[in-house]
Amino acid sequence: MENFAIHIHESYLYGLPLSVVNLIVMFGAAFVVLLGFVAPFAGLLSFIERRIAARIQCRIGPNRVGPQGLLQFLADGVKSLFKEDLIPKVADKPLFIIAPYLVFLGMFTSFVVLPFSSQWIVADLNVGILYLFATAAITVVGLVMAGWGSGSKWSMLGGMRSAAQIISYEIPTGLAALTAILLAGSLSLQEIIAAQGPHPWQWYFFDNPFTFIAFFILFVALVAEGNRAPFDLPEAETELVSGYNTEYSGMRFLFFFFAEWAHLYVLGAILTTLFLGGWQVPESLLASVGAESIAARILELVFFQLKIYVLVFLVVQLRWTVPRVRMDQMMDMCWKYLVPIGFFCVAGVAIWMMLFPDGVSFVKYLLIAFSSAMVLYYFYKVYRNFKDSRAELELNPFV
Amino acid sequence: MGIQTEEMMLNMGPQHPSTHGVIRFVVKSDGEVMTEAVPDVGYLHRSIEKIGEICEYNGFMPYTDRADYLSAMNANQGYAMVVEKLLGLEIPERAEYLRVIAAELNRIISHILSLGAVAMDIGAATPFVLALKEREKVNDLMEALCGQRLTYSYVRIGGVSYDMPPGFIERSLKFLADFEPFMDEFENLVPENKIFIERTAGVGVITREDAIAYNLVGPNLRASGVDWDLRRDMTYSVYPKLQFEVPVGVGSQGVVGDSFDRFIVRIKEIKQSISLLKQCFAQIPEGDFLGEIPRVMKPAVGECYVRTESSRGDMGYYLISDGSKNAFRVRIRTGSFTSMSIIEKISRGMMLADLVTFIASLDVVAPEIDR
Amino acid sequence: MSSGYFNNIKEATVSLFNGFAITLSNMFRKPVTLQYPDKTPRSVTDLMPERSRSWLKVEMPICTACLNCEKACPIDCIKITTEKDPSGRVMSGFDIDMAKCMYCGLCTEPCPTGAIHFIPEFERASFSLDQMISRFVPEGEKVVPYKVPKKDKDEEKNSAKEEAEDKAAEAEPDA
Amino acid sequence: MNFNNQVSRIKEKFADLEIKSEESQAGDPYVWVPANKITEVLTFLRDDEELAFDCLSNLTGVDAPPDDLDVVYHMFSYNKQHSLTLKVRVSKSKPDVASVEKLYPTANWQEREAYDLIGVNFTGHSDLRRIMLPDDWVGHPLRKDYQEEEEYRGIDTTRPNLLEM
Repeated sequence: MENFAIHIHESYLYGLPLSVVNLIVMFGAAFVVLLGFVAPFAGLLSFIERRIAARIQCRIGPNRVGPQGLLQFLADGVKSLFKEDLIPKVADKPLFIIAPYLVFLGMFTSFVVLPFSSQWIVADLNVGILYLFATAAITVVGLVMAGWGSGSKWSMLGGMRSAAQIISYEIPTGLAALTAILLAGSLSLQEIIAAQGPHPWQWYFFDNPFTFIAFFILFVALVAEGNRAPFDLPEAETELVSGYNTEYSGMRFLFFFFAEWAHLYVLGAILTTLFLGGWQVPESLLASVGAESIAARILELVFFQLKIYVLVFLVVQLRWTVPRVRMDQMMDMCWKYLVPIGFFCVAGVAIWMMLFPDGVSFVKYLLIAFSSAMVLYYFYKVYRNFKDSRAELELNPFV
Repeated sequence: MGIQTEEMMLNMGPQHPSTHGVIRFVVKSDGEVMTEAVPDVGYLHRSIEKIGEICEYNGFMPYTDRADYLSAMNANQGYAMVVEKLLGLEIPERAEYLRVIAAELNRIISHILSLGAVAMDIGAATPFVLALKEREKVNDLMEALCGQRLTYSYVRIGGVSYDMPPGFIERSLKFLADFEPFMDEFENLVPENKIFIERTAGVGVITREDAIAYNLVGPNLRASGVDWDLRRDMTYSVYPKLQFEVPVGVGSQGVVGDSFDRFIVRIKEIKQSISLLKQCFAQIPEGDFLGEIPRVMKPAVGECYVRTESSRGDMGYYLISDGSKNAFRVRIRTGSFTSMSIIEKISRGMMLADLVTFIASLDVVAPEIDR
Repeated sequence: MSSGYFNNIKEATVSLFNGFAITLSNMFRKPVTLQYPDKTPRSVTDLMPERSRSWLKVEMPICTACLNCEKACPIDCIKITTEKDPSGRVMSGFDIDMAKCMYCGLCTEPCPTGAIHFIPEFERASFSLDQMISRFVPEGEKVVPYKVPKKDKDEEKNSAKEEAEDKAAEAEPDA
Repeated sequence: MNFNNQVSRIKEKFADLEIKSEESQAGDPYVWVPANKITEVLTFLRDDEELAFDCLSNLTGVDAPPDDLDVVYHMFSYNKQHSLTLKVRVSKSKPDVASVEKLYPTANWQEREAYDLIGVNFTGHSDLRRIMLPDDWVGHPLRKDYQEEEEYRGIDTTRPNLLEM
């Protein structure tokens, strides 16, 4: 970034002091990132989610704006921009105004450390995973602020719920992530990925039974942390109207949703990085396009994205499959199930590493076989359900 | 302990996503746990009973649709029965069968919507949409039968307004054949889900004694373990000729009379309705669909109270005639009204999320409460 | 106690698995959305069943001005005005307030000729209540009521209806 | 148990009361009970083993012009599967009837409705407020002599008839 600023300074804006140019470049970059990366990206995810939800419910979903409704998010974004920005009279104005940006900030600073390919990463921090969890926790401040600042009772309940929820679920998240960290021996995301391999038996997911379980714990905990259904209690629409964002409108409202969809992506990225081998591409494939070429990087990016989108799909499907849990049940689930099992997994991995420093390939293949069998059985069930019920609606059968 | 907490008053409704219409609950809560939820109704009061005193007997029929718009057919049937009893009319058997067919189709519509709404209030949107999808098919059948999708006004005093359109039986049977696998799928998706069970089992338990004392009716009463169905025990129309079971709540996941039981009882009732419909289609005789009715309806002086099993249970029509063309007094006693009155008692000490479950599981319809 | 603990995990997993199988199978099904109004296979009006109670229409050439429909209407949304004319009794107005109408169909039943009936058309929303009034007698004109020809008493009803239909068919192009 | 048996059983118990049964020309028969004794009669109906009316199916008020009001109780028994209609008559000038809310909790709301729409005053009711209409509504709409106010809080209560314009 600094080099870029110096470059700009030297070539175009020689008359200005360097610090001002730096500032301009920083704002410019933020603007470009926001408009060119975040908005289309969150928008695209929103489109995907809406289409998946629609198809699950035998509907079509948005299909009018652009080809197959792909540009629907632009229309929604523009609409939100033009909406009246309402601030309730009783609201705590500064808090009310800052809150959405804080939530947004918390989610998008995580993108800094996400490894999109072996070289495409903004900053390969040596405490990457810690940084990820730390920034994700900033959102809770924003949510509580939004809840309190709105001056509405429903919002306050929502804010309180989200605080309790996110803080609790930090613990199982950390514990489950610890299993991968133990195996890799590093907190840096690039190193964790490098420690795994492109093939499933090299992934930490299938490394041993404990990481296998830890993956699911991390999955559940991250879903809960992102306030996604079935853990969307802070915005439970049938109970709290809309929770912490009840009083928001227009662009501020949209920022909450940016954050939600961004979290969806970050969730996939974390899981992929820690357990599914990240951007790893098989050597042979890499060699065929030239290991150092830009094509290889793109290939890595594609692999990374594919894994993420499979996980995103599962999270979206989860949302449209199960009912919401209750507050006490959610706490029960965290403290009675996820945390103890998380500890068990960490201890298990540690012992496993002591006993079998090189891993046990038999166990790996067994786990892979088990997972494949489950997936096959799953698709068999899907097929049978599909066959079983004839869901076609005939438009007025009497004509 | 040491920390002072303050009770918070929440106004849930009249516009709230989980009230399904305009009902208001004044909720006093301490954080997530409520101390009290007092229902406040009347936002949809349209004086249907007063209108009944102004309209002629036939002219009141469309208003009974509006009294309970989710099971208009059952409401129609009850009103027709009370007037017929006062007039001393005999109605043709085919008309009786047509009424029962319409009423049972309507029961399916009403129950499937209620099931979807429970799932929706608990947070699962998909079952609701899937339920509506099935409801749409029945709506199509109803539209072909009587020309409307919601407010049917199909039943007339002395019979029904139309005969079945050609091909109605085949279409209905085809729908029922498709509907049964859907119900299995629905059961797999919702009541067998662990989260759903956790959310409903043991929530909003209404004991047998309370259910009778508060005069709960229909599925809510049966879920509390009272084996009582007007169609079987105070039989009317052609129900004595039909074979069906009356599902009763057994507390399979929690306690008898909890929200889960109410949900399951409705699912079982839908299955019974399917079997009833099949029997009706097999038995329906040829004949008139509208009997001989007097040109001007002037029942003798007297009064009558007729109860029928509507989707939301025992719907009572109390009619007083003074011998003129209009009724002297019409009173509609509905299931939702008494269901609402029990909420204040049961909801003490519940969690906020459970109140939503509880209200949804009672299947109250706002216009039916207020009339 | 401990068995309940693991049982809970098992039940949750199994039910989640089943639920996922159902929702995914739904994704492969054909959507049932009807993209009203522009992308329907046929015009929606064509898809309405014959009995559909959507919009009231009166065939003035066969209206007998018997006022049965006006009497049957529970909310008085039909208003027929008749006058004495040298040629006999004529209708100077037949107005239906469709904004008030509740589509119960009680007016169509006592009609001796079937002049008042529903048509399967529903796209008649408008921005003002005045436009919702259907006036079947044009302003200033008078319509002579249709007289059912006297015939054999048993046949009367049927033939009257048939004849009325014929006449309605003839009158259609003018209307 | 049929109607006549029910009536004779009640008469046995309350020999000194004016209990008249009345069979209308069409429809259901009913029993008149003096207004001041309704609680005793209902207590007996509920607790008596033969009658065992455990459910108050319907409670409503009926205007009886010119200057009386009736309260109608439709009793029902889940055990014995029989029903009975009781009626109470009070004058409009002093429409006091004892509340039966303690015997049948469902009467709570039904009495509130009767109070709201007909104007029967249920003495001893725990929470006798209007239920359907706003608290500041004038009059009881289901009375035959009820005159609707021209407007309620500045809102017209009638809409001009478009057909007559």
